[in-house]
Amino acid sequence: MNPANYLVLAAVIFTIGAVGVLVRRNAIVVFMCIELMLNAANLTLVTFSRLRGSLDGQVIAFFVMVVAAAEVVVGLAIIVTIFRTRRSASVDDANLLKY
Amino acid sequence: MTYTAASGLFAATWLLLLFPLVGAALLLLGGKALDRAGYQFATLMPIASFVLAVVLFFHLKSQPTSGRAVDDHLYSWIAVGGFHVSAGLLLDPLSMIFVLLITGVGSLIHIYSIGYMAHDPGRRRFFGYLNLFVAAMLLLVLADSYLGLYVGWEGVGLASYLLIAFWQYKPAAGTAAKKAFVMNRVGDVGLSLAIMLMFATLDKVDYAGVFGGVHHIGHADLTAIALLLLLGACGKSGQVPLQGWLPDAMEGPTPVSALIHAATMVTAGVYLIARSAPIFDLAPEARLVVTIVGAVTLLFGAAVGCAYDDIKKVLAYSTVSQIGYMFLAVGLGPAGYAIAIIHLVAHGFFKATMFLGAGSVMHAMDDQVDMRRFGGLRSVMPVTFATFLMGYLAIIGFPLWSGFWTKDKIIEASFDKGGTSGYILGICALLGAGVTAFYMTRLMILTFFGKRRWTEGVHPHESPVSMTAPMIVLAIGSAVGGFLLILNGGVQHWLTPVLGKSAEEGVHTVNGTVLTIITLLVVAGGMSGAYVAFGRPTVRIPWTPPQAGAVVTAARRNLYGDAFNEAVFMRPGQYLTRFLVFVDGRGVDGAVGGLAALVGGTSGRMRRAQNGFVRSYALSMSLGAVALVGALLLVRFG
Amino acid sequence: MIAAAGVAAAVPGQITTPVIDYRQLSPLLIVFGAALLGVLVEAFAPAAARRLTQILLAGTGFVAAFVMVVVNHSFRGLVASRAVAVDGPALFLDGTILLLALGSLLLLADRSGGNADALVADPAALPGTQEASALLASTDTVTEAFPLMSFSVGGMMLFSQSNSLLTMFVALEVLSLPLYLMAGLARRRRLLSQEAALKYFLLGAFSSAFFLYGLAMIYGFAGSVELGDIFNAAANTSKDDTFLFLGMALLLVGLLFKIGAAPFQAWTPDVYQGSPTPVTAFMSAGTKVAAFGALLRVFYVGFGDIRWDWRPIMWVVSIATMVVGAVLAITQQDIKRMLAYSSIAHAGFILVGFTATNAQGLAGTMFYLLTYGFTTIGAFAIVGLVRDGNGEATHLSQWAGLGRRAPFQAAAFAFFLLALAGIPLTSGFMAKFYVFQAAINGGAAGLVVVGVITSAITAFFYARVIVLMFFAEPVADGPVVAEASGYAAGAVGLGLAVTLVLGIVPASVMTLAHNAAVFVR
Amino acid sequence: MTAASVAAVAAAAPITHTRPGESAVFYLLGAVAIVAALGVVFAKNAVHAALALVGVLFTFAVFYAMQDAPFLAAVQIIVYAGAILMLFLFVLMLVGVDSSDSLVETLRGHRIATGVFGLSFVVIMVGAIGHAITHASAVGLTSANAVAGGNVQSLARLIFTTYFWPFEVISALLIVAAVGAMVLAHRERTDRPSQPELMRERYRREDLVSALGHSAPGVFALGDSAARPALLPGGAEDLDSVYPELGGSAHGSSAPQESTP
Repeated sequence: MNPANYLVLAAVIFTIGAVGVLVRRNAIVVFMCIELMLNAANLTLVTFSRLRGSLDGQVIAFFVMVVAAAEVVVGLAIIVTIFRTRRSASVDDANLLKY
Repeated sequence: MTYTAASGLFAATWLLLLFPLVGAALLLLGGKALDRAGYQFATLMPIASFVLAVVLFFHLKSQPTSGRAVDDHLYSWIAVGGFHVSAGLLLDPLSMIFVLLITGVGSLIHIYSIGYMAHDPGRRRFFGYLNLFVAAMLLLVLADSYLGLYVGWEGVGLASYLLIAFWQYKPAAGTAAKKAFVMNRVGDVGLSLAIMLMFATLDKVDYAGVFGGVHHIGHADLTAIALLLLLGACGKSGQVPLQGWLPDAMEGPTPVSALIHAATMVTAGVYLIARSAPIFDLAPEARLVVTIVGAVTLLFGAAVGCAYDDIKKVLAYSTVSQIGYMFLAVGLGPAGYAIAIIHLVAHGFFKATMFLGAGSVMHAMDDQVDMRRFGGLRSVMPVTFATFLMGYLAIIGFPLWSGFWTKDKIIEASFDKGGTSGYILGICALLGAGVTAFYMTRLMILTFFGKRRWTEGVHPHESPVSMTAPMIVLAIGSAVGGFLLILNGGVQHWLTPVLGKSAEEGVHTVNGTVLTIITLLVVAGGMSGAYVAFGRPTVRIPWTPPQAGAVVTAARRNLYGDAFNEAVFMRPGQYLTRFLVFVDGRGVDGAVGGLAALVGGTSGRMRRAQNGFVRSYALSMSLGAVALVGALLLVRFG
Repeated sequence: MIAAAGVAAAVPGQITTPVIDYRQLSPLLIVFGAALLGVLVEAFAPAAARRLTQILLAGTGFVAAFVMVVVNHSFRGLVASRAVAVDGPALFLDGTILLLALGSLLLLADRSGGNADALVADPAALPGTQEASALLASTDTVTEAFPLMSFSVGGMMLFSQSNSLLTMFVALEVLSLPLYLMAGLARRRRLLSQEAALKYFLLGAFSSAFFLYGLAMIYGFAGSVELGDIFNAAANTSKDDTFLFLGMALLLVGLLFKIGAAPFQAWTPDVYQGSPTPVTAFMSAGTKVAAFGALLRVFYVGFGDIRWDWRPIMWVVSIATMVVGAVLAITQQDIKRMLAYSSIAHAGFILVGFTATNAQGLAGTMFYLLTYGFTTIGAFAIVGLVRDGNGEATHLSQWAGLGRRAPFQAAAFAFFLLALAGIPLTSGFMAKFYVFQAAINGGAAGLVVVGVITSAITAFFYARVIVLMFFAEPVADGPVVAEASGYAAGAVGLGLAVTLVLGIVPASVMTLAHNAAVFVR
Repeated sequence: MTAASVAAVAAAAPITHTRPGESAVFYLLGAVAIVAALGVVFAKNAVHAALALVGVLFTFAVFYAMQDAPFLAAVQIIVYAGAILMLFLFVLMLVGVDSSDSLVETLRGHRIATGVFGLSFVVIMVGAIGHAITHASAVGLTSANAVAGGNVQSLARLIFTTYFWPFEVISALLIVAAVGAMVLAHRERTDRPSQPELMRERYRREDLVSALGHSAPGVFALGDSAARPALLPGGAEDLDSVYPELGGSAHGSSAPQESTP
């Protein structure tokens, strides 16, 4: 197997995540799909790290995990707030702002 | 090309601008405290500028011819790397004439407005805007670079916009202001692109640099610059196809119509082309376009002027038409620049006279503008009548009045252009003179002669002195101005350093005397046509304009003897006029309106895409991402 | 540099401490330090004293950081293990961001027309309940917003001066997360505000995922995420550069999202409308500067050698952005939304300068960002003052006849609109002229034509608002214009002063931008 | 890249093919990962989606381990699956597990456009990546890891030298996250009345005054406790005001009361 095949897998997962963002309505699931995309990017980084023989990719992936953690905290806080107000976590329900 | 640096008295050139600017700032920012006395102060400002301008004029005149272009450098406006524009003022014979005209006529109109706006609650604001306008207009003509000119250009646009919409309670005023704004923006696009193009080709936008480097610009670029400048000029001067806003702009107070839409701002386009003479000299194709625009506009304006009953609208179309004459003249190149400027100055006088006269009439008639409801005002308002008469005789080119000296020159120069185009242009100009005589005579007859057709409860009276005095001054100007201007070829010689030597007294295509006689005959024809149609004692002017059917009925009843006349001359003329009015209203406005509607409609439709759903937004982003990736890969592998 | 430290420290397990250039990093350190102190203030200061302390702390931080930017003005180089670039554009944009942050801080602290500011008293209170309505008049406020803002400012500064894509990614998050939070803190219209926060967050996270994936691709291409290495790798044509192009496109998604360029502009109007007005001002001014700083740096430094490949794409993006912004603004009925679309159109105009890809374009872009930032802060300051019983009166119909109710405020707003329209004697004109000029010199005359035409269109809807304010009858129960407090008056005054001065005597600042327009690599 | 790393790269023989074991695991877990990712997207119940995400995270951890990234594999499981996903599940529970999505699409044309996007994006990306990696070979991390004596050590060295600045800045991010969660979720009750205020309020309400036919316990007493008897107008303690269970006297007052009937 070509060691770069991981990249193809990552691209597929990234696309699945992006599609998930577009089709799901539950904000939390949408957010999980974004996590899928971040993970796909991480897999790409780790693979490139191995292909290029430098550890920078792994370091970056590590940073991404920390960033993702912070983002999750903020994101979930926002989602919980809006859920408490609307009793709904559907992103489609939040469309007062338009046109 | 270089200009002498300003020293001595010339270093005070910037004060010309400062006076009205201070007035505007004080009145607009000063608040209610200045409601009482502010307007008097504001009136003093253009007068101060005028006095200074006269002093500067004589000082300039005392200089040797080569030293008559003085550059008053103010400060370094933009200076980065290879990008230098200085803010400066250029006082030369051309700008001097404009400064005198603007401050002179401007002062008179300020004085007139004291009476006219005496009871308006927004008087302070009005005078503030007037001052602002004068300042911007002075900057327009005094700037020493295209960028500075552009600043003034936008400034007068803004001031004119504020003044047109001044009577905010009139919905038409708002619409007219908006229309003026939009059409002017179309012109501004042309001007700003022209400036950008100059910079791109020459790295300079100041007059000295641009005119010094025109020879290095490729012909195509030069023509493009000239045509873009023309587009700008058309927008500001109400030339076809951007003429639509000017008649509508009459919704503003009458002094505004006089100041902006007759005497000064609308001539900015002529100034722009004359100022850009070195560019146009090298772009004959562009000049041809200028003449065509001028000829079409002069006929168009004159023809449409025959159709309206609104006294200010008629005067507005006559303005469009007269500026068409000036465009025609400047389009002729060195032969015509000076003539155009002379006509411009003369026009400033007589058109201001007539607008102020119209304002005086409206003032007396409770703001009535329909000429069908005037009539017989001659005896009630003798001063207004007398001054208006001066303006009238001037515009139709009655012998010895100013139009006679200036308009004839343009007709002559058009024929002198030579070739078929010369004949076509000349005949157009000649025809225009006849139509002008027709509609202006009609206006005179309907307003001042005949029976009184006033609406109930109107008691016309002569206007106060503050209004009549400026009218008298201007009327004198209209009467003798033309002659003074061409006396000894004074203005032409004066302008030669700026505009080049005009082909004076060369070989004429048509003998001068013969042409004068022909012109007079055409004018007389127009006058008598109007008399026959409206002036004879038997003619009854109905309150409502006759419809197509009504014309026939009216003709059956009153005009049996003129059946031939009507069939041959009146009816086709009426149809043509009606067609042109249609084109003016639906065609051009329709095009502009249609464009606006198209943009608006697109906007309304595109707006629906902003549907408030986060997932739709994410979808558009995703598709954008695909497009970006695809496009870049295409660049890479394509 | 991957193994640089390793070579130096021969003994495994030992690390040579990296050099920390405190002086060059001091603006960032000061701003982050102020933010940290702000968090401590939240924890330990008594409730009554917090607000003023926070304002002073943040303000002092911004001023001190600005002073340090000025002190460092002549420094050029890469610091913090080459993670941060300190060069002309970085210093210029840092200074701009700090000044804009100061203006936004004034708005955030503003309590015109009462004791309540624009931020909610208790974000957790349920909208619509009695408690929430009782809180409307409360003098309480989310004082945490001030440290959050400082964090965001730090992120913005770092975003525009990151020399490595990783630093840029972290900075992107540092600048964004506080903004997501702050978008949801409006005192009134809580539902709209929360919705804005949710939308901004989801779309922002979505776009940063693209950015990250792009980063990964670039890393795969160059083996490093440092811009200089990327430049070298891109210049070395023997490599297969598929990953470079993939990465460039994906990075663009993230950057253009932050800028608000089409087709990634959809969030802008919704978020601008829903957020508290001071926050809207802050994000429209600050984020734009930071995001353009980052875009310029990545594309001029990292991808500078292959500019002929990405330029055509940026042409299209720029045109689309100008057209979408200008055309859609025409039919807007809400003043904040209209300003949002106007900000999209301006993003397009700035992209014209960016697409010029010459030094003049760089300088023009920086100058434009400065002028636009101050004008927009001033405009939003006025928007925040116009109120009715339900808070800010942002519907356009309510602005009818405002010129008679509040002549000065209306005149100031009109002036800002004229500046946005690019009328001469305002900074907006000079800025537009500068970038368009650069674009013509850079061979993008077509863009300029579109730019001039679209700015004529934009002038139309700005004029519409002016007409409405001055030439329309006031509505019967129209909004009142709150008496501006010192803070709001300061913000408006700052906006007016900069807009006017840079319109009349722009030379000095232009020269500053011109001299600063060189990146270090 | 510096000379040192270039040298290191040159030293190691490039890997053009993975070991057969790795290939097998890759194809197996790759399929699992895709299925699980699809599960995240299409599971009707949000909790199922979360569990599917756990599956993806675990397969990724294995991939990291296989690609010489043992540290990341551990972090992936501990931080991602352990902490981040728990946060997700926690919020899901808070929001209500039963709030499952309806799978009917309400936006017109959305699903088709999404399909177009998904297909075109995956085709372009996979196509481009496939094109680029046809002849890819991996340098491998043996030499890079060896620099500081192991994967974790080398990572640490990088983090604390080359990447120290983003590392520092990330602390700001974590603080923002903590502050943000507090701002949105924490309710500070600054308006809660104090104990004495409550007591005064209680006494002001007349019905309480006579609840026992006496002053309420604690009222006018020397302390707030219900066990301290009220004071009579003369200053003596009114033992009847305290419940017997708390040490007061039984019913039947010994002293006349002035309280209103």
